[in-house]
Amino acid sequence: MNQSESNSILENLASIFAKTSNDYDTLKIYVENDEWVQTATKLKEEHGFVFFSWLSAVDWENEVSVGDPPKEHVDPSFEILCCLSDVSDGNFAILSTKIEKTNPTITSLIEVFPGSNWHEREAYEMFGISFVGHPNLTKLYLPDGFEGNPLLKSYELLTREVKPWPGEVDVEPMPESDISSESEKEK
Amino acid sequence: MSFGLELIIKIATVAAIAPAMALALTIIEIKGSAYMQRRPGPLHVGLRGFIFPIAEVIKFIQKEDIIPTKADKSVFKMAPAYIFISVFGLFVVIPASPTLIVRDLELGVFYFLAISSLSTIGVLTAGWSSANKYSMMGGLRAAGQLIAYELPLILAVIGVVIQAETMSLVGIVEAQKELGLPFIIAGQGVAFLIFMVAATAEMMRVPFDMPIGESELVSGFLTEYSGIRFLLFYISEYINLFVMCAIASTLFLGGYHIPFLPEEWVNFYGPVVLISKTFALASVLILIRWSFPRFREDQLQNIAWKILIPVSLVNILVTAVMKVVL
Amino acid sequence: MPKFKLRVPGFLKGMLIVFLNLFKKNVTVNYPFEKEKVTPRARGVIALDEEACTSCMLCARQCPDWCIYIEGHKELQPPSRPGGRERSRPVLDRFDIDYALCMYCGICVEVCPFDALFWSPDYEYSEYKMTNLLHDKEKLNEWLNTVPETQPLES
Amino acid sequence: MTTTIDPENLPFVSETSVSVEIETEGMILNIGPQHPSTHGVLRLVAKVDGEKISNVEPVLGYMHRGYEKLAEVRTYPQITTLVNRIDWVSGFCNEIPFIAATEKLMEVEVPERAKYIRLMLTEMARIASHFVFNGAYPLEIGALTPLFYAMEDRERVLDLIESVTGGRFHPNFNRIGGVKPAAGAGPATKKDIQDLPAGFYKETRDAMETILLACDKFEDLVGGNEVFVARTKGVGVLPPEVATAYGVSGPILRASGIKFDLRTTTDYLPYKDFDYDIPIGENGDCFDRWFVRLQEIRESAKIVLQAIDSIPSGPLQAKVPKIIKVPAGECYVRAENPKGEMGYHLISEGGLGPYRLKIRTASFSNISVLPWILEGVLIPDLLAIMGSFDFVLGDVDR
Repeated sequence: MNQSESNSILENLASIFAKTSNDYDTLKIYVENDEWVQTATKLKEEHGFVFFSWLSAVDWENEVSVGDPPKEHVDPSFEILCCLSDVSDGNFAILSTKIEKTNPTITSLIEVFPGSNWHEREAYEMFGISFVGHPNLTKLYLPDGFEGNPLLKSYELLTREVKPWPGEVDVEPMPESDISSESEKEK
Repeated sequence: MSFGLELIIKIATVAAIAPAMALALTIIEIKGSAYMQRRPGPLHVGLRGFIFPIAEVIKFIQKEDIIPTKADKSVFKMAPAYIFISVFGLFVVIPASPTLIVRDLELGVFYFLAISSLSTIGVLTAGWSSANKYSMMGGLRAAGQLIAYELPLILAVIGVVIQAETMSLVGIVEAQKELGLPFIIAGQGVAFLIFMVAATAEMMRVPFDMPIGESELVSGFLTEYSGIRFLLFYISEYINLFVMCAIASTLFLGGYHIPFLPEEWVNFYGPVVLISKTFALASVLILIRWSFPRFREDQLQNIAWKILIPVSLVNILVTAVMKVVL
Repeated sequence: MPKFKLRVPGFLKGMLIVFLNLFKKNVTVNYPFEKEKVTPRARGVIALDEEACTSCMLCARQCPDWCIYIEGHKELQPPSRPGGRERSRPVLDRFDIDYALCMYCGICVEVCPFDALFWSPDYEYSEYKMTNLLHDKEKLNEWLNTVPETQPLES
Repeated sequence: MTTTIDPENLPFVSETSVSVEIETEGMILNIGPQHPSTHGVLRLVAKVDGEKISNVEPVLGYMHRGYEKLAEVRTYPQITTLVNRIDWVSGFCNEIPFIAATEKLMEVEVPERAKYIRLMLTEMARIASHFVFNGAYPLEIGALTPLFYAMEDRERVLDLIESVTGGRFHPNFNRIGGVKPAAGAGPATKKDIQDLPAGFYKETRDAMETILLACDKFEDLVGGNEVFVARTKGVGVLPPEVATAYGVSGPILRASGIKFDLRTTTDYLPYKDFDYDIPIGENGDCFDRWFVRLQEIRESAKIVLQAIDSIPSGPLQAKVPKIIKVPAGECYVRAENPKGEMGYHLISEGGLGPYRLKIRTASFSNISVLPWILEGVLIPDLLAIMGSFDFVLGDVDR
């Protein structure tokens, strides 16, 4: 987004809210999870952020069974992101709040944005976050008999475990010993 | 010749002509629609695809004839028969020339209208008995549509009957011969349009093919049919197309009569003229089929009740007044 | 009521368009008998140049679908200059690409540092059984001669 | 509940309104995953009363491939090949926001020529995607021939894309830092850096001319047809505030009267150098949604023509390390996909692959408004409205 041109709106947004960060043209507003709904309504009414873009979550974990772990230590928690945008010149802001993993619940945005219905159901089935006040919090994508929350970092990808990685096989060393030491180095 | 022998000969000719005409129309429809869509249509069947309908008939005959378990067996089996009978019955009154006709009934038009409404029963029973939600909806839609379009069909024909003062189809053609002009020009143009619109709806062709709406009802009341039963439906659809166009050309375009040809040879050029007029009308219907979307249910009924029927009543009024005045 | 202006009713124009198309030439290609000209850059199949391959395993590691299986060993090569030391040269034993898994992304062709893998626009190699889609290096070598030369470029 | 008629002042018989509610219990009609017009494997459980639908509950997940989980186990180049399979009808447009997000995090400056080529191929993919809609939508309503004309014009555009990138649906032509530099990375091929094939400009100009003619033909064949207008005018009206509340974006939002196109606010593609206008509809019904997409084809064809005349020459890819490691950071980039707003929220922790990649697809939000809009609608209209939403199941289920 060429936020630099229309940064007047974003400037006063940054001033109003306590903790915001605006690097790589992405305005992020950090919110406590009990003000989650009020901030959304405030953005919607006062600042014209009427477009509900998306809502999702991030599973911050240190030891991960999939991909590579975060660089510096991070306290394990869920970060819920909700992106709102206005429909005039395309500014958007991402609301973010952190909830612990012990009881992952947060109030649902369904009254402010009816569109968040499916996004919350997806976050519920993928991360196990329950949204208070959601009309029918059931599985959206996954079949009914499916247990576990796939997008958690602790949930491994079965196919990658079962099949050996073809890149594992290496060029066997030469039968004579002296050459083999040199090929070990160059691998 | 005894009556029995004559009857057998006539039935044999009708039994030969009807499927032949249906196959010819199928060829026009399939190859014509293919070229309209700039694709060659069936090619590898033989003669570059032109014997495709015969291949299709054989294909359907040797296909397995599935009857759904929950279906209402007896009704399911009988359904195609009703449509086939009603469509074959119409051949009785089509005159290929003053003598070349199965039976020149005095009430030819009345007979034609009565028999053509028989197919509604076939469609309804087919829809109901295949125990499938989509075909039941297709059947109900078909019933609503066929009954709604019966009325404009009848009212359109009354105008012709008033102008020709006879109900027998040969008489109507003779009336057009004396008048020198086919009825479509001599006052019944509007009735011709109403007749064609109502006939398209009777045949359930686009833009009135709600009962077989492929994009919604998968294929309406035909969903559960396969094998030879589907073939009966398929063939009777095209015979119905031929018959309706034949009767339309008899009533409005002067049937087997062409003004400047000599009278004596009518037995020879009569059928050719009738068939050429019918095929012309049918190809117009085919062109309409491939360039129109489908009406919605309530729009379909609105057209029948709110537009076609009032206009046909006005047409009858005008014809009657003109009859008295002229 | 919107102003009812007299104009050719829309559906007649539509019917005219469909009717005129009746006489235009068909656009379809009758596949088994006429073949469509394939652009030289089409990504039909991956061809392998066996001599160039030093089995460095880069392509097998970068492949997202894990569908390249390579086995090789090292061999002593007679010295290029008289009196020089024998060089050990990696020799390819097995280089299979499983085309049932391959998604034609082309990462292996790009990442190969020795120009052993090339794209060729040949697309007629379908099989009756899926397991036959696992092609070994001889088959991949055959495709090498279907690889087109580099085409002229835009300015 | 029966009406009691007292005998003294017996109303005229025809005026007795029979207010006896005929007790009809609705039927659950399963417009199932296997249905001719659900654009793929979407299942609608509709409670039907006669022809009228009381409520519709879409059941998703038949096409769920778990892209966000797959993205966490792949490196950045591998994700670009994965990502253009989300909305396979417009393959090229899915890669752009992801590549732009990684380039933003890596602060890589993409050369001008690569930006122009990306823009041209995006607009061509938009034309191809809108032609699929142009062909398939009249099919929903019953007209059979427009599909063949639409596919014929679309082949022209796909052949052009294939002559440049090598793939028709999944071009996989974008690299981080620019466009695919060469057929191979080896010493032999390094010399002949690949660029647009010879004769590409002339072919594209002819193709765009024929496409502009095809649009007028479609306007007469489909838009002019009174039956099509009767079936789509005033059907499925989507008011603007409901559209924004549900996050409906793209041609559907513009058809509801909101002039909002992400192309005007993108900074990683040079849309500012071209003049094109953004078509909007008045009352947001199916006809407007169809007409907005038809005009967008014309605008895209104009953009491609202007892009050909003003394309600069120069390198195709910026200096990018061989093993791509994106520095830690977080960024959300969104682009104007043919179906609507497609965005990638990329969280990278400096590893070979992203820590978390949230993929915001257009059709997912576009469909979430279906239960609202399909209340009390006839079954034939259900298809007209669903068809006008032009969704692709890969986009919905990710």
